[in-house]
Amino acid sequence: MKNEDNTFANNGLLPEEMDLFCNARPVPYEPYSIEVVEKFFNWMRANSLWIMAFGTGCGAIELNPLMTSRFDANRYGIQVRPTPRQSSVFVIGGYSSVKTLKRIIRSYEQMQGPKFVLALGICTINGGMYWDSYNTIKRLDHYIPVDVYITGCMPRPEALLSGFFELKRKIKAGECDGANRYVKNLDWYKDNQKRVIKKWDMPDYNW
Amino acid sequence: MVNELLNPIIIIIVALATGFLLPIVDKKNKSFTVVLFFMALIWIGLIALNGVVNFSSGAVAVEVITAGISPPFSINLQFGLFESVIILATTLIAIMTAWLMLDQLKENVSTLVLFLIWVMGIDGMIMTRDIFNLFIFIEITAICSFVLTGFNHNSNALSAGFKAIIAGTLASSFFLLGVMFLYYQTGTLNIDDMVNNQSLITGVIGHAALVMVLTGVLIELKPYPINGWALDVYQSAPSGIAAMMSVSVSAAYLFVFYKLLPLFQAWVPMITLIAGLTFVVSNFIGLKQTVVKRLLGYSSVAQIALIIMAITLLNGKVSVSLLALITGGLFLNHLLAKSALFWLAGMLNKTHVAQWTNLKKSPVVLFLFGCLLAALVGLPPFPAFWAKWELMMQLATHQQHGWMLLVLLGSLLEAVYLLRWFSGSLNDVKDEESSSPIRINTVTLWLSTVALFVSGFTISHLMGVSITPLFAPILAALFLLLFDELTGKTKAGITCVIAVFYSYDILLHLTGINWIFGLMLLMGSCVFILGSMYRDEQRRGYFPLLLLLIMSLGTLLQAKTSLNFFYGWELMTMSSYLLMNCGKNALKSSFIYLIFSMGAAYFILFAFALVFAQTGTIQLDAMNTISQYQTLIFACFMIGFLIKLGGLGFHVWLPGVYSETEDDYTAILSGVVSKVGVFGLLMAGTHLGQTINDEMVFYVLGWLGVITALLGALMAVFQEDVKKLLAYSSIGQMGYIVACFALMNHLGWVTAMYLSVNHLLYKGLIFLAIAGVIYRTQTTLMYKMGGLLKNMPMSFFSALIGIIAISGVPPLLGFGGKWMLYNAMIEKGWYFQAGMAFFASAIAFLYLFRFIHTVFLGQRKSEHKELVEAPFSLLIPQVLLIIAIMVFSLNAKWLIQPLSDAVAVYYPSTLTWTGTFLQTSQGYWDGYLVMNVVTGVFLLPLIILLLVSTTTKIQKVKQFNIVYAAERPDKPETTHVAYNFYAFYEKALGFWVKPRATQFWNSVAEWSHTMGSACRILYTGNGQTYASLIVLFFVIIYFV
Amino acid sequence: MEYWITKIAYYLLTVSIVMVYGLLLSAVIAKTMARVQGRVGIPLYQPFIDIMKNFGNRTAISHGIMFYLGPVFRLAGGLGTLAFIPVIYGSEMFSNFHFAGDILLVMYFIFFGQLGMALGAGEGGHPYSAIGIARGLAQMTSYEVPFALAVIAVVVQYDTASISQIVAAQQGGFMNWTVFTNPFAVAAAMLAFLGMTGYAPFDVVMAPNEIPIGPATEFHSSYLSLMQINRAIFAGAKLVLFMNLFFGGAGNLIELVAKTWAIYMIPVIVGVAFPRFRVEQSVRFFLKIPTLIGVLAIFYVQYIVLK
Amino acid sequence: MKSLINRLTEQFKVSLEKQTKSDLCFIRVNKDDAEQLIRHCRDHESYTHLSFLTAIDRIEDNKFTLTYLLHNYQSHQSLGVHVELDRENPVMHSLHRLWGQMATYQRELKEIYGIEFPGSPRLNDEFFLEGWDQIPPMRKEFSTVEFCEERFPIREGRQSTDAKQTMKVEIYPGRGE
Repeated sequence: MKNEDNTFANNGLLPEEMDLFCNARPVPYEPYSIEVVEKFFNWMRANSLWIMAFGTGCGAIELNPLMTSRFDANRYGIQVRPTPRQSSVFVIGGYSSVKTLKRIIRSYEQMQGPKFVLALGICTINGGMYWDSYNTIKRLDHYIPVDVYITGCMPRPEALLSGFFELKRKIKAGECDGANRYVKNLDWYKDNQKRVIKKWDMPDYNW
Repeated sequence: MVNELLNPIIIIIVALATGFLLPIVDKKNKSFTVVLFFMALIWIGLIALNGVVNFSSGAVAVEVITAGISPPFSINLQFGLFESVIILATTLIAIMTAWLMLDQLKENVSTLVLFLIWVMGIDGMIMTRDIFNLFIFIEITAICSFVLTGFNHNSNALSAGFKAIIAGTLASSFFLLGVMFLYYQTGTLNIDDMVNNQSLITGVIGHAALVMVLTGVLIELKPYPINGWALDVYQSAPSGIAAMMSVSVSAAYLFVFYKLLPLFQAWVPMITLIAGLTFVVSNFIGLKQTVVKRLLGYSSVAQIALIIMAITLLNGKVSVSLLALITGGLFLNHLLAKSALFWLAGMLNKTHVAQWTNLKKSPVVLFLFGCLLAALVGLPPFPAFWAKWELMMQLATHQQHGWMLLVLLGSLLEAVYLLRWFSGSLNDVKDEESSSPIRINTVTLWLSTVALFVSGFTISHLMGVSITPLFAPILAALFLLLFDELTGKTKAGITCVIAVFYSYDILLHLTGINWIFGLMLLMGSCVFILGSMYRDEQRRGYFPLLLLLIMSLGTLLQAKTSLNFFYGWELMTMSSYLLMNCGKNALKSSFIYLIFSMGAAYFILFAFALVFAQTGTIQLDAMNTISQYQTLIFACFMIGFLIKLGGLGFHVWLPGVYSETEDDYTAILSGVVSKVGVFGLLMAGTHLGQTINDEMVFYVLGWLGVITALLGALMAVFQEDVKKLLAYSSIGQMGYIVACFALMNHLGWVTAMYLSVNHLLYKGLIFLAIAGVIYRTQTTLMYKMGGLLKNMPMSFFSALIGIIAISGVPPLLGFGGKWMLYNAMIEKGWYFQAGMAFFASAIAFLYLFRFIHTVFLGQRKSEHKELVEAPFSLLIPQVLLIIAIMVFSLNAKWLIQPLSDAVAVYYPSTLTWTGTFLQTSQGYWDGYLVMNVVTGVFLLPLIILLLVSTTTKIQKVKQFNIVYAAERPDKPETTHVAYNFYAFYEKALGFWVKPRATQFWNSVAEWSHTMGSACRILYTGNGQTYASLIVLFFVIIYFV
Repeated sequence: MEYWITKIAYYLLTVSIVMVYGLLLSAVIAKTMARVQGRVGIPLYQPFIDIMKNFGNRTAISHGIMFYLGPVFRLAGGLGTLAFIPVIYGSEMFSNFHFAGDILLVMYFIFFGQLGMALGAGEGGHPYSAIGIARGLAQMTSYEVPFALAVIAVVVQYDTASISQIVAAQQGGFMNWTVFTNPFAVAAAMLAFLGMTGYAPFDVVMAPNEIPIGPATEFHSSYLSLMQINRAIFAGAKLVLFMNLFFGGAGNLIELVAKTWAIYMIPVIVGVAFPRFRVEQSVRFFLKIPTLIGVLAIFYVQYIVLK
Repeated sequence: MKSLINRLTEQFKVSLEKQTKSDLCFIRVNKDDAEQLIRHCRDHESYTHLSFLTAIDRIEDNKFTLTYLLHNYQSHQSLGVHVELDRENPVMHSLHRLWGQMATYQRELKEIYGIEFPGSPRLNDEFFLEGWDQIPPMRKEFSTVEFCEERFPIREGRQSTDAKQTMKVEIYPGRGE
């Protein structure tokens, strides 16, 4: 999995594709050295939650009412961005099949840190009603770090909102270091991912 | 004794005596026969040569009357300058023909005898002053012709000979009958006496007599429609014989016609008409020809008709020497070139035009072939060029405008089929038969070609033009041709050095606008030649031609007379055409270029002739004294120069040429050669602009300019081929220049020149950059490139600077052009034109982005992974150009001030400078300050970003690390957006750019060919038809 | 030297004001639209937070030098455009560097940022970036036509291309504003403005549903912040330009705010009322009625105003 | 419907399996006659529409049953054609020439049941599974629970309750049965 110079071997790629993908290993980022600054930025991160617009499961349907007049998540600084590069929150909308997991990993890795994951529904916790499905993963946190779980099948938008509040609280408190956890334990995560994703035709880390 | 031996009568005697001797000698010693035969011919030649030498130094013509008896019972000859020259020429042709055909001729001694007698008959026709003698000689010549036509017993030739006999018999019958009647009325057979006693030729008999004689002579001169038999002869006779028929026999008949012309004064208009008809129709039919010798036949017929036209139109109106110059020039040209082409056709033994391919394999043959065709088409420095020029001048002086147009139309048509032949011969066809090198005896061709050069030189000398600037380019090119064996890089170096010295020399002698253009064009070329070193190939012929091109630009810039200007123009056209053919697939498009350029040249020639008619001088400075037809003249100039520029409607040649020629040459073509059109516009403008009161022509030109700009830009948007894109972009840029020129005020002209300089800099830069890219990627299709920034950063930088400059975005110099453009247009009151120009410049962003994105940005193809930066020698000129762009961007004054001063000679300046602050009547612009502000506002965010970046880890990623809707991209080819980039724009506005101009010109070509076919209907190949046509012809002449 | 330092200081001040104003404007618009929909909407400081948050992102990627410089070009375009426009009439402090060039300079400088951005996005290698830019440029070509005609009409009307002189000529009562002296020009320009702002129906460039926000797809973190700042400044600059050319300029900050606010409401109102055009539809749209109005404007100036 | 069956019986070796509704009946045909029969139905009996192709794993009989459901738009009747395949070596003639979309159904069956259709286009391309490395998942001998336990780590402490019991005991106590 690793090259000598601490880069990825990208074994999943064809030889002629090697040069098309970056094979560098990500490194964990440090918080700002001045605590006040870090706190200030954490406050801003908490108040500017940009959701990655990727409905990964049936729970994604609960995101739409969140933006309507009834719930108006906008007022909490929550808005949807169409590209992972610009988003900071990944809402996993419930069950995720192996196939979707691959896309989730790709998108998650393409998000820029600090990034947060909000897992929605019981399926992300222990498989829920899909506990014996041959193509649904059972524990999301084996594959990507999750900051907040919202249980239920399905959780209502109110539950989702309360999940966001919990996320905000954690961000402000500086507890949301999922991105760093992911990077630090990357090999473990990659092992888990590759164990279920048999057709790994992408680089080891999707920059 | 020597003088006795050189007496003209000896010609006849030698021929006859040898004729008798040959069969006798042949019995004894075969080889001696041949020697004797040639000795006789050479003797004749020497007599003629002696005559030429004597008479040109002022000796009186010799009158020979044999046997002391008065004509008609003796032979009455006159031997003067004309006669001796023509005899010399025909004899030389005869000697060379005989030499080439020797193998065939010497098989049978009677053929040799016939040939000799034939020559004697021709010479006799030329010399005799007795009309009955003339008949005899005509008969002798005709009989020999018939026999020689069919001497190799080919059935086609025999049938052609038979048709010729029918026609010849009819002709001589008419002639003899006419002579009879004339003798009856005048009591003399001497032509001079007959002319002097013209009053005696009266009544029906006199009329009939003259018509008969005239018909007899005309039939032999092969006018349309009674020349079907002649064409059959040309096609099927052995090519040497055909050559003789085409030039020597025709020469004799022409001279006969000239001698008899005083008798036919009443018919002169009709003869002119017939000749004119023949000239145009033959050339129309020539378009449809595919058989080489028949094609040459049509050309011969046309050339003879042209000479007849020149004689009939100008006889008595201009001095004899001038007439001799014109007709002589045309004739000599025809004689040398046509005979050599017939020989070549015979030696190569390729019947059809389509078989003439792969001549590149034999450079010498190609060179000779090209020279001969160029001579035939009337390109400099060959005699026909000078003769045609003088002909046009004289026709214009005598108000023969209709005939001028006719001559030009016919010449253009002739140029089309002759040059198509040439262009086809450059084709590389892979087949074994035609790809082997050609081994033929080129001595005679060399002689003809050298003779053509020399006679061209002589004629120009006789015309009194200054030789040095005109012939220096050709000599330099020929000189460089000697070093063709060296490597390409060395040759590029040599060329560059010569060009630099030459430019320096030229620039010392130029002032004003010419100096600016000199600096632009010559220095620009020198810079671009540096780029030519990037290729390893030897590139045979490329550099001499390049030098020729550059030096012809010098000729053009230096021109003080319209002749020099036109000469330079033609030379430039020719050399640029030949250079285009160094490209791989450029044949078709370069041919179109050549045809359009020929058309352009004829428009310019027409305009110059009209000017000459009014001023009586070819000095350019005198042009502003004209008082008539100013608008017409100006319009002709405009059309001529717009074709060169690629103005709307005339642009069809441009994209093809730009895309197919060698990549470094395209830079020269776009950067330099297209500016010549601008120079031409300014030339016309400076000399004629003041004389034109009617603003309409400028108004039209202005609209034409902005519409060109708009549609050029729009067409560029939809191209897949990068060089085509840039070509259309050039068309668009030229459109702005034309529009600015049409403003006809100070600011407009300054803008036009400023834009020209800009275009030279940035388009040259882009073309050089893309040349490197094409060199590395081996494709010109943009969708096959992409992401090359990583491999070729310097080329990218060049392209980037180029597109910023083109688009007119501040702070680079392009903005100055745009700014002045709008100011000038608003000042003039051309608001909508300004709006349209703005639209065009907005559209420019579309194609510029497409260009830089699809080539340098986006996804790189996997096969381009290993590419490296463009060759160093290609980068040097780019760096130079970038430096120039940067300097002029930083201080626009350095560029605008000299332009403004140069234009201020013609229009008072409306620009005011305060330091770097430039002001017009509406606007102001401080390029220096803008540059500083832009630098400032650029640095501000850059510093912010750099500072912020210090706290962030920025990972450099690869091309596929993109957000791709959570998928991974499949292949670079499918991820790179390039093909049909502006599909939606095409949906919106694509209907504006349907290829209407191309369709129009295609239909013109189609129509011309249909005309040709229609005219051909009369040529049934049936002797009876031909005979009845001749009779009909006679009847018509009789009653008209 | 001192003069230039003052000048630069004043300019930076103007930039800050315009930036804050532009960001507030976008927040207020969002808030207004939220209120219309019966929502509370974002807090007014939300745009500031978003920008700062993006600056505070701890990781970033770069596709190459042009990708890195793209946002810089973009912001330089906005800053430069503003730099050449006098913001407040008669004020030395808010006159910027308008003496460096006239309206033509501004019109062309508007392209500077777009070009740089296009290059940056191009190097990003994302197909949607290229498509977005192509769409934007295509739309740009056509809305520039009525705009150019309107500007030409104005230049002809006041016989000057200098923005400050155009403003000066409109002083002395609102009846002297171009909007009343040459309503056609203003109509054409305002229609063009709809295209320039990129709200519906002319929002195919960003089109989040089909080509995730087009050119900016790959940009994030600090790059995105710069672009967001530019969005504010550029919007401000364009508003000021339109105000100067057509609505008599502003004598003080309050007038500036009032007028630009009013101008900005036009595309916003149109934007909430209309669905999206396809590209070729919007290209054709501008070349029909708006261009015709532009032509009328020039005729109007030529034959009525100046006679 | 009856007459159709009669007509078909005259020409082919078919047997009526059952008629579930007035407009739906199922017939059985052996593997080699299936193509001819279906083609006949399509071309001469106006059964122009292929509703679906599916398979049933009858592990107890060691057979797969393919069901081609055809629909007649004129009479609005549906005809199910059953074909039985040997479970050990399930191979069926590819009918993609009859309907283009048949290839997709066959691809699906290949992936989830492992039924071969020689000659069918793109048969071995992945249909919806990516990188599946087990026996085809819809086969009855494939145990999903075992597979899940082996492949996917499951969070500790998960409880499963029998739905019937829960209903009875917790949600509706005292009702039912």
